[in-house]
Amino acid sequence: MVSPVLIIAIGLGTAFALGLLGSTRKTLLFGVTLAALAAMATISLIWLVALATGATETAEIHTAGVAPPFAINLRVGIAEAALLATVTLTGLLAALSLRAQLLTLGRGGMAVLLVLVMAISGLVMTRDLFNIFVFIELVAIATAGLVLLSEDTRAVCAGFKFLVVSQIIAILLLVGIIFTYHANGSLNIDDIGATPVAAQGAALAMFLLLIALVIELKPFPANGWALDIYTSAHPGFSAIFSAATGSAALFVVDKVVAPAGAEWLPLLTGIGLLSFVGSNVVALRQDNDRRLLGYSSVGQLGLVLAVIGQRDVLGDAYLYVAGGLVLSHAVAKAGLFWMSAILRGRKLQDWAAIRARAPMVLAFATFIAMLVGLPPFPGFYAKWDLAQALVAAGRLPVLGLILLGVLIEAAYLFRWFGFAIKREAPESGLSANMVDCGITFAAVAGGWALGWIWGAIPGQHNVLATLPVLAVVAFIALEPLPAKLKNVLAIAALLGWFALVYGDYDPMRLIFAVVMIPGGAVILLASFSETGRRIGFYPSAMAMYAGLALLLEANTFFEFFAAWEVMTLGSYFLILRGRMSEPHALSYMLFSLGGAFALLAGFALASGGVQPFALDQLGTVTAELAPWVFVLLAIGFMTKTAAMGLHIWLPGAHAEAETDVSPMVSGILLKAGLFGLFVMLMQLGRQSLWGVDLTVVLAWIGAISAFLGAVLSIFQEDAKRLLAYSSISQMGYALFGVALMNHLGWLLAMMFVINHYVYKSMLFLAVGGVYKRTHTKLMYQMGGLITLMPFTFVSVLVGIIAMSGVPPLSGFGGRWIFYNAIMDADLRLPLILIFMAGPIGFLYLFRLIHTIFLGQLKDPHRQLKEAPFWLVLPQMIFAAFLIAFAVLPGMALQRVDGYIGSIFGDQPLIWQGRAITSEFGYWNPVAIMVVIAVVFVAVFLILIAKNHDAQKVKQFNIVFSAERPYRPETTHFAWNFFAPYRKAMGILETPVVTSFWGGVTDGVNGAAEFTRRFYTGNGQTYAAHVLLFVVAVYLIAMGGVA
Amino acid sequence: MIRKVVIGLMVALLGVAFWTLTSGYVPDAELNRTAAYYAANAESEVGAPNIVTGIIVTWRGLDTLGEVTVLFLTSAIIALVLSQSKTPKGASGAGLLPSGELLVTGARMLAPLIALFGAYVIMNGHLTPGGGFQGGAILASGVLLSLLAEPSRRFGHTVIARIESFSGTFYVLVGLAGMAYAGGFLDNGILPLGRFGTMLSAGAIPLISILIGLKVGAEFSSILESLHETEDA
Amino acid sequence: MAQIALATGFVLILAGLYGALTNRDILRMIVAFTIADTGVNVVLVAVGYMPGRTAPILDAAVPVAVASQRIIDPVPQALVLTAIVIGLGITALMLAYAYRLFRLRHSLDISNFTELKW
Amino acid sequence: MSTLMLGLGLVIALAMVGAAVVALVTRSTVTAVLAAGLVSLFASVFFVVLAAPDVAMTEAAIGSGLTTFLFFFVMGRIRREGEK
Repeated sequence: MVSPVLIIAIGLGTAFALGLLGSTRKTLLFGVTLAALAAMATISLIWLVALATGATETAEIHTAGVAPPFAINLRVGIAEAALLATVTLTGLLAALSLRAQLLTLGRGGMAVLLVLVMAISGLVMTRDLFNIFVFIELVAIATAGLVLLSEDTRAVCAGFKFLVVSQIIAILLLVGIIFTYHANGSLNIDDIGATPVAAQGAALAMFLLLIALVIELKPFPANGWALDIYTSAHPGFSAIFSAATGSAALFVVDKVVAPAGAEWLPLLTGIGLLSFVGSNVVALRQDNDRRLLGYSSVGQLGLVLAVIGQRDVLGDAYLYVAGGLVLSHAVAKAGLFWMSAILRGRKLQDWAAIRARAPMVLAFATFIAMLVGLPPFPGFYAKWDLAQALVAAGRLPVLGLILLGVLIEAAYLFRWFGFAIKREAPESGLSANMVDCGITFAAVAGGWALGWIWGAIPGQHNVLATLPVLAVVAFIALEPLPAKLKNVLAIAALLGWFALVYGDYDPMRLIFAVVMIPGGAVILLASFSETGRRIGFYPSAMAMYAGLALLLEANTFFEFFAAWEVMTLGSYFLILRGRMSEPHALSYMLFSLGGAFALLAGFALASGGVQPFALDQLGTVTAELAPWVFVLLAIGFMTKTAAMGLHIWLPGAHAEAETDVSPMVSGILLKAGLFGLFVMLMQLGRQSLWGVDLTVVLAWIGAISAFLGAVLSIFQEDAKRLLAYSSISQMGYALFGVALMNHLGWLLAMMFVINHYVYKSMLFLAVGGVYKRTHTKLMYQMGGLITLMPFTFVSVLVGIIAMSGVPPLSGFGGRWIFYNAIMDADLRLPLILIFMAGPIGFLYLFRLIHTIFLGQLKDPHRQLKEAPFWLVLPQMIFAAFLIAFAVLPGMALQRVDGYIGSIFGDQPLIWQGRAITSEFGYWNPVAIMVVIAVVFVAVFLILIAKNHDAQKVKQFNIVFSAERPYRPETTHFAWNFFAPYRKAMGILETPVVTSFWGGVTDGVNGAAEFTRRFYTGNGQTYAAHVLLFVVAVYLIAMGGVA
Repeated sequence: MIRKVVIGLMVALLGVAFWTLTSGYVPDAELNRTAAYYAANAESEVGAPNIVTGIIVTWRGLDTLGEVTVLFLTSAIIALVLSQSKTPKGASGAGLLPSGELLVTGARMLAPLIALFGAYVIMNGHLTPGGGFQGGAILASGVLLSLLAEPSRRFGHTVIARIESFSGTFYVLVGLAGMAYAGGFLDNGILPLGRFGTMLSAGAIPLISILIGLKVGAEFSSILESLHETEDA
Repeated sequence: MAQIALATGFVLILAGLYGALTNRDILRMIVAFTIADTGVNVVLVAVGYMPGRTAPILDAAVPVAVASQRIIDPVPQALVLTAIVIGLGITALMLAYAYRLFRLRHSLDISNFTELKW
Repeated sequence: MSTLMLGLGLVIALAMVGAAVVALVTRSTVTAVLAAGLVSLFASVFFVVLAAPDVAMTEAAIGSGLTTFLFFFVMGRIRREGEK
């Protein structure tokens, strides 16, 4: 094994020796520089591999042939080796990124870069306090030098501001070091830790030392100086500044705080949390990409600092958590900075230029997912373990603040991603070349590799190693294939997976599985209507299905949560594909993440830090915690089912999605929330908090959702929006059923799982088909399509009959069970709401068929054809199924009924032949079908007989009698169709919830705008901020520590 | 004004912290364990009577290597900073001292003496106060003097750069030799310790001192020249 | 003695910091920082000082055998040497920056260099 | 420790603080630089008193000597630049 000292020696020796090579042969100089960096990286990697595989022990390297504390010593353990590898590799890639500048400036610039990488490596390895100071100064000076490589003249100002603050740090650091030395008689970190100190002033000295090191981490708000560097420096260098310097500075804090003692940890936690949340809030208002990355970097450093503050409770998981966060941050941030070198524009919107290049989009998505901590990246595993440890230690506020910070960070990162996908791409916004792209993709590869490694560590569940997720990766690789071929493969994959697993499921899971997996395959039939390659669709869709598949497979909390996040990520990308869906996809993501965090907290609370924790142990939670677990999980699941109050993401997300995506996210994805509720209630049962039965609360929320969803739906002019609101209403029914906590209620909910999937998918496909032909979703622009699109008409007709719950279709079965269920329950008041939702539902459904298919055909639509075959086919399958299900509900429900019976220990329904009997009456679907069919045929015949009495009317024979109408839509009789009801029910339409969430958004943005005024740009003011920060922390800390 | 008051207040609060340190400060009665070790082993381990030199060259040699690197960085960066901007033509120098005949002659006479003195300080660094830094600074002041005296005369950039690179590289190599032939990186034991208290003793310390002196002198000279130069660098 | 030196050093540090944060002229800021640096050096040396002892140089007057009773702590002195040189490096760098900034705007007022903000 | 040494230390300390105050309050930058150099010079004397001859040599050569000249060189450059 080569000695790690060689990393320092090679870096330094090469930097010095460059002068011997002459200054004219710049290519040679650059080659030597790269070779040296590569050698340093190789040594680091050799050590990393050796330490990770256990081939070697942690190395203690003595200099001067004397043991510490009398001479400086270095250490290389697994953490050091990982950081060294990060630092040197970042340096190597950054040198490539900076190649143009380095070649222009010659050996000076290259030497500075080499020394910088050497110094950061030294900072990682050294165990001596004063040596830390020397390396910090080297890093600071080299930073001030490399900042000048930027073409941006503002970088000069930034460099000076940086130097001013470096001076202050140096002063504090030196005073701290010398008094620590005085108190301990040693400069060696381990030695200081080993000897107990009683000397006066030791705590204060330690404070000065720590605060100086913390300021190196650019804590909010004393960090204006660092942000200017991010903004103005060359991105190749910013990558080092963020990824390498930042990580090393964190490690130094970690090193020093170990001997300093646990009493300093709360202080670090506080500073870290303030920095994390504060920086992220300010970042919300940024529109310069690099400055935004700067704020994000600063925030991430704060997060890890807060994690360092938790080392006392993290125990063995400390390295895993902190390392996962640090490496995710380093790789993602370096990658994003290198990407920004490829982009010409500096506005966030200018990143739309990457849209034309699918690999770039993949890279961007990878980096963002890494930063936010989504699977399969290390940050995700780290977040999970961190949450477990924090909850186990009772540090809920810390967890809460961290999750809040992550949510805010997700807000601006995903908004940015939305810009990249949806905004207008600037002309020639990319200056892509092989090298810059290569560097970026090296970071992408690093990110995925880290994801694999973090999952593969013993005791973890490797998300990447599961079959569904591997399928997603395969679909990423298959992107160049034509869409039709990929569609065949996707359907095959879904059906194959179902064939593999269906035997293992209990009847309830099986129902969900059928809806989600083969159900998804049926909807995918509609995707055959798409042509071209449809880049991005299949990986996203398969990620969503993979998440759903894994959700059903999940046995432990972790598996469940990982599946949940995979599903969320995939569905976000799917929704974002819609033409106008940018804001809606963002709000979907934020609500989903917020809900997921509620789940995370709930799971952590339930398991109390014990891992792995099986899902069916949920029932063993202590009575004290159970209601809180119930609340958190319920909130998480209800965000997915879009219960009233948490619903505002749904209408836009579902309505603006693509034709074949709407049924997926509506018909299938919403069921994931229901599945979660089932799992939860099955284990936890009824819980009450402060004397309130929580299931009753759920029932109320369900009833209100059912009612208000329906009310909002009737006033929609956009057909897809109408269906979206209807989904809220329908999920409300299901939620109500589940919350009844009795046999029939659950059966009702199961019925809704099936029914809602079928008719909502069908209706969305039908409306999507109409949209494809008419290019509008606004109902008042349509009419009379019945003759042109008869198949679509049939499916809408069948759909609304099924949905409105009138006989003979399966919706009636739902109603029938439903009425039985509520007779069993003792909730009378929400019943009224639920009852009223029924007729209101009929109002909006009526509009759907009446406005689109009946009435006058519009002029632009005269040449329309039926919807494409591939859109009609699944609709016909659904229609056939609905009729069959109406006749024979037993085929699916009887087994579930038995299963639910085994849970509740009763059997209120008696299945006899074709008829079902309850204590309140009986239902014979076949008989009803026959009766209805007879009545229908009779009425139909009468109508045909009287048809000759009807008179044809020209379309515009009355409307244009006077002047030209100012707003053309007002001339359509169906516009604002339910205006009379508005008078009565308009008050229910007041967007209270939307205003509330809007207020939250405005408030946070206002805070961001206010806070960022703090950054005046004056270097002296920034220095004053630093001093103010030190003094403020001093006053706080001396109150707590000394 | 408010700004000054606020900053004054903050500085005063920091002063309170410092006051705590001062008022609670008790000088050690005995050398602490680190210092005691150095005192006891200066002869046997590094062979240098000047313990400070022994510490900076050997025991804390990594610091010193870093410190030399700080100067190297600074001079490289200053050259970069100034090479990006063209210097105006015109009178040069600080303009404080007239570069008269007397000064020129004096400088020419003094320069060798200063160089000799610098060499002495460097070579005796392990015996008496002084060493590589101090000697290097003295060497640089010789360069400074001749810059002041003869602003138009320019030292060969290449010569300084060569000295700078050579001494730096060699320093690192000596350090590596310590790893190969003695106890570790920068161990001075690669050469025999010799007789305690003589010029050629203390192992590689004199050698390293020379390298440090050359390096520091070259870096300082190059910084001074960069900042002083009248023409474009 | 050590207390005097400590107090002096701290006063210099505080004075330097105050000057650096209130003086808007960039050159004067740098001057103030050099004063603060000097203060730090004084503090460092003061911490190693022990009354009634001699410099850490072994010679006829201070043989090795009694060295640990006679000399003061050499470590802070070694640190200060390093700190002084590093301080000079940073000062030189700041001066070079000051020159660049002056070329940029023909001004040395720090409040004129604020186009990067928010 | 002799009272003489203590007195000497006190005088040097006061001189340093005095020079520092001059450096901070004076209007002329040249004076400020010279005063700062003086602070360093006094410091190096102080180091001798504190039994740190190595440090004293370094402070004198680097802190008060070279640094001061660096200032003057840069100020000269800036002045010429300003005259342009």
